[in-house]
Amino acid sequence: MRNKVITAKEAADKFTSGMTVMVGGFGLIGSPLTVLKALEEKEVTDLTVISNNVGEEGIGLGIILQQGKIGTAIGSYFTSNREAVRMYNENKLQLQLLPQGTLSEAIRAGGAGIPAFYTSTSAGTKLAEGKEQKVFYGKTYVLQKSLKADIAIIKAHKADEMGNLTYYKTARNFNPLMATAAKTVIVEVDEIVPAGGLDPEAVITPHLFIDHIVQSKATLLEGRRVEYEL
Amino acid sequence: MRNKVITAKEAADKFTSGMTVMVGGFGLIGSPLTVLKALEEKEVTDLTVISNNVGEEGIGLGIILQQGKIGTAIGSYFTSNREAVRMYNENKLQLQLLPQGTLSEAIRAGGAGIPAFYTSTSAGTKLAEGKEQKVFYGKTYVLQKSLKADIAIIKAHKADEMGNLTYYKTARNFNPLMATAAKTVIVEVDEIVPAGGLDPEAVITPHLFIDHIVQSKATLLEGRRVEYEL
Amino acid sequence: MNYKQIIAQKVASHIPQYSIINLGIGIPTLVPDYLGDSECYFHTENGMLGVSELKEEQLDPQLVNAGKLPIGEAIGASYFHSADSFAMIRGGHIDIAILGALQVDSKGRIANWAIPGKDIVGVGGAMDLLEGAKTIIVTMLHTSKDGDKKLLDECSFPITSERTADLIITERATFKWSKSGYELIEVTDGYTLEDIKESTGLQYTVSDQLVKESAL
Amino acid sequence: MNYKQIIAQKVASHIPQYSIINLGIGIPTLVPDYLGDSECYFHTENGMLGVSELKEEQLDPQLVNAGKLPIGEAIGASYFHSADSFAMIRGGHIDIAILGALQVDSKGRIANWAIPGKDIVGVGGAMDLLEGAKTIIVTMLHTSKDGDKKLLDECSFPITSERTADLIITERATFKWSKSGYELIEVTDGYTLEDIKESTGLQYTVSDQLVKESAL
Repeated sequence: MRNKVITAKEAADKFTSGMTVMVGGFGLIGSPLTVLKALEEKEVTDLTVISNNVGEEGIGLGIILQQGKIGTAIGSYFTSNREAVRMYNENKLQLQLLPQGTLSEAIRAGGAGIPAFYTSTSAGTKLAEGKEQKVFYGKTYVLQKSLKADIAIIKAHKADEMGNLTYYKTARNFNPLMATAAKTVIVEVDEIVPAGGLDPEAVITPHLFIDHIVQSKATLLEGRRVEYEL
Repeated sequence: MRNKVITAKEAADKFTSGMTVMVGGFGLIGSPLTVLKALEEKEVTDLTVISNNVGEEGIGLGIILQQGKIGTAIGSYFTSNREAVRMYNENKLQLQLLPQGTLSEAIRAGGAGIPAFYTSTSAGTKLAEGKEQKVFYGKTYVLQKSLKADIAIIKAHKADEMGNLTYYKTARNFNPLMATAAKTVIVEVDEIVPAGGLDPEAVITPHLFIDHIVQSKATLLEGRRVEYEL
Repeated sequence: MNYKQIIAQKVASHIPQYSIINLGIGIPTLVPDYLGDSECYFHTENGMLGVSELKEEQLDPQLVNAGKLPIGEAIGASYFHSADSFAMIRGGHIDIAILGALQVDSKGRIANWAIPGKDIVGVGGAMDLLEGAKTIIVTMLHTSKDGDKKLLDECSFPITSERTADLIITERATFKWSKSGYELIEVTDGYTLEDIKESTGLQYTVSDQLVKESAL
Repeated sequence: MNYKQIIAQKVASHIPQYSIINLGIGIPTLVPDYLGDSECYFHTENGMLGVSELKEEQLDPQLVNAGKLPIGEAIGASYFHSADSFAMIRGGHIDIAILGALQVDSKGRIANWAIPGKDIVGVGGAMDLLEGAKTIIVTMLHTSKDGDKKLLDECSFPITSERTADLIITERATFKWSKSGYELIEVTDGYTLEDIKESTGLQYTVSDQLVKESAL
C-alpha cells in the first residue's frame, strides 16, 4: 500500500503562490484547522480560496486571510469574518459571492466532469447580473460553471490507511465535495485506522480521491475556540 | 409517526395508465421485484419506464414488458432483454437510449432542481444527433435535460419506520437517485427496523424522500432466478 | 409573550403535522416551542435532517445549525453533504421554509440578504430556500424600530428571489398569498384594521373570514 | 496461453502500481491474473471500488460487476450510487479503462457499441469511460474470424467517442497513441512487421525501439 500519511508541514509545503485552493468547513466546523495553522509558517501569496466562509477572525482560514495570503475568496457568506469585509473595503481582497446551493453544486460539478449546469437560484436578483440565462418550461434559469482547484484541504473524521473517509455529524458539509474537485487532495482526520477498518457501506469518500492524510492536532471547542496539540 | 408501510398490492394500485415510472436496479440486482410482481395483476397500459434496463425476459420489469404495459422505455442498455429488442422491432415499444452516466446524472438532476446540465459524453456520436450543444474551454458538450417521474419504485436493504434507508453492496446503483426524482416514492426493503435503528452517519436516503415502504417477499438467487414468498 | 413569541406561536398554527421544515435564524428558531404534540422534522441546510432542541449534555461543537449554533440530534436523524442538502431544497423536498425578511412587497417578493449602500458580502442559503421550498413563511416585525414600513408596495432593498412568499406573519397580522395578491387573514388582538392599514405599505385585500372574526 | 491470455498479459505490463482501473467485459477481466504483486484497485461502474476475484464462499447474487457477473469484495472496498460512480468516471478519477472494441481507426477513435444495420439498443457506460478515464487501453483480436481488418483508416461502425485510445493491444501487436498518430511499439513473437502491415488498416509508424528489438 502507498503510504499517504504526511505531516501538516509537508501539507503546507505543497502550496505555491497563485494557486486555487478549496478549504472544507462551514465556518470552523469541519475545517482542516491543523493544516491551516501550518500554513501560517508557509510563505505564499495571492491564493484564490474557494470556501463557504473565510473562517473566523484570526482562526482557521482567518489566520492566512489576516496574513494577506489570500487574493480572492469565492464563497457564500463572508459576513461572519469582519476582517474579510474590512479587507474587501480596503481593496486588499476580491470577493466572489455565490448562493450556498450554487456553490456546493458547482464544486460537485467540478469533480463530476460537468462544466456547467442551470439553476433557478438567484434568477431575477443582483447575483444573476451578467450571467448567461436560459428558459426551460417557461422559467428562467442561470448558467453556473463548475469550480475546480489545484489543492483541496478537507477535514474528515476517520480515514483508513488507503484514504477511505467517514465524516462526523454536521462537520461533513463541503468536505466530500471538495475531495472530488482538486488535483491534489489533502485530508486532515481525527483518527487513522487500518485498511479495512471502515464499513464499505458507510464510506462517504472512496480512497481514489485522496492523495495525502494528515493527523489532526486541533480540537474545536465551545465558543469558536480551537485548541492545538502541536 | 405516520405509518408508511403498505402491501405490494397497495403499491401496485397507485399506478395508472400513462404514468412515467422510475424503476431501480441494474438488471435484476437492486430491483423492486415484489412490487413488480404485484404489477402483473394491475390493469395499466402505456407506462413510460425510466430504468437502466428492462429487467430480464419475463422477470422483474420484464414481467410487465411482456404484458405490453410499457409504451416507452428510457434507459442505457436494453440489449440484455431480447424481448425488448423484439418488441421494439415490432413497433410495440419505443426506446430512448442514454449513456449510463448521462442517465444517472439526469435522474439526480431531476431530484435536485436542476433542469439541465452539460456533459461531453456522447458528443460527436450518433447519440448526440439533434441535441443542443455548447463549447466550454474549447471542448464540445451536450445539453442533457433532467428526468422526473410520477412514481419511483426502488429497492433498499433496510428502512427504519420513518423511511430512512440503507442499501446492500452493488444493489444500491440507481435506487438512491430515483428516490429523489418522483412525486411518489415506494421503497421495497429486506427489513424494516424501528425508528432510530439506523446509524445517522450511514443513512443513504433520508426519510423525507420516502412515501411508502413495502416488505420484500422476493429473493434474488444465482443464475438470475427469483424466489417469491407471497 | 413578547413579540417574537407571538409570531412564533402564530407560525406554528399554520404548520401541518409531519411537515419537513427548514428554520431560518432568529424568530423561526422559536417555532418548535409552539408545535405541541404535532410531529415535524427539521432540516438544516448545512447538512442534517432531524434537528432537535439542544440538551446540555448533548453539546457538541461539531453539531450546529445554519446559524452555527449548537443543536441536538432527534431519533431518525441523518447527515449529508452540502450538495445533497441543497439538492433537497432546490428539488422541492422541503415542505416549509420559515425565514426572516427585511422587506416584503405587493408582488410577494422578499428582501433579506442585502442593503443598498452596504457591501454585499453574504447570501448563504436564503436564495435557494426561496426557490425550492414548497411553502414560504416569512416572519418579521411589522415595522422598523423607528416605525418605518417594511411591508411595501415595492421592495427598496435587493430582492432575494422572484418567488412569492406564501404567508407573512408579523406581531400584528397575517397575510396569505392568493391569486389576487396578499389577503389579510388575521389580526392580533389589540390591533384594529385601521392600525394594520396605516402600518402596511403593500397592497392587500381583507379576507371575508377575517371581517367576521373581528366583528365579534 | 490462448490469444486472450496473451493480450491480458501484455495489458498488465503497461499498468503502473496503485492504478485505479475500470475493467470492461471479456478480455479485460483476465488482466488481474497477470498483475502479480502489483497493487491495483478495481472500479466497476455499477457502483463499487475494490472489486476482487470471486471466491466460491463469497458468491452473492447482489454483488456483481458491470457485466452482471458475480465478484468479490477486496479489503478497503466501498459502494456508491450510479451518479457518484459516473461522476468518478467523467470527472477524471479513474486512471485506466480497459475496453474491448469492434474497430479502431487512424484518428484513435474506437467503435464498440453499435453495428450499422442493426438496432442500436444498448450503450451502457462505454461512452462515459472513453470520455473520462485518464488512459484508455483497448483490447481486441487483430482481425475478425474471417480475417477482416478491425484496425482501420476510418471506422465503418459508429464511433463511441471523439476521444483517442492511448494503447491498442491485440494478440499480434501493441500500438501507442502519440502526437503523430499510432506508433507500433511491440510485435508478438511469431509475427513479422510484414504480417502486421498486411493485417492493419490504420496508419501507424514503427517505433525506433521496436525496430531494434525485432532486429535481434
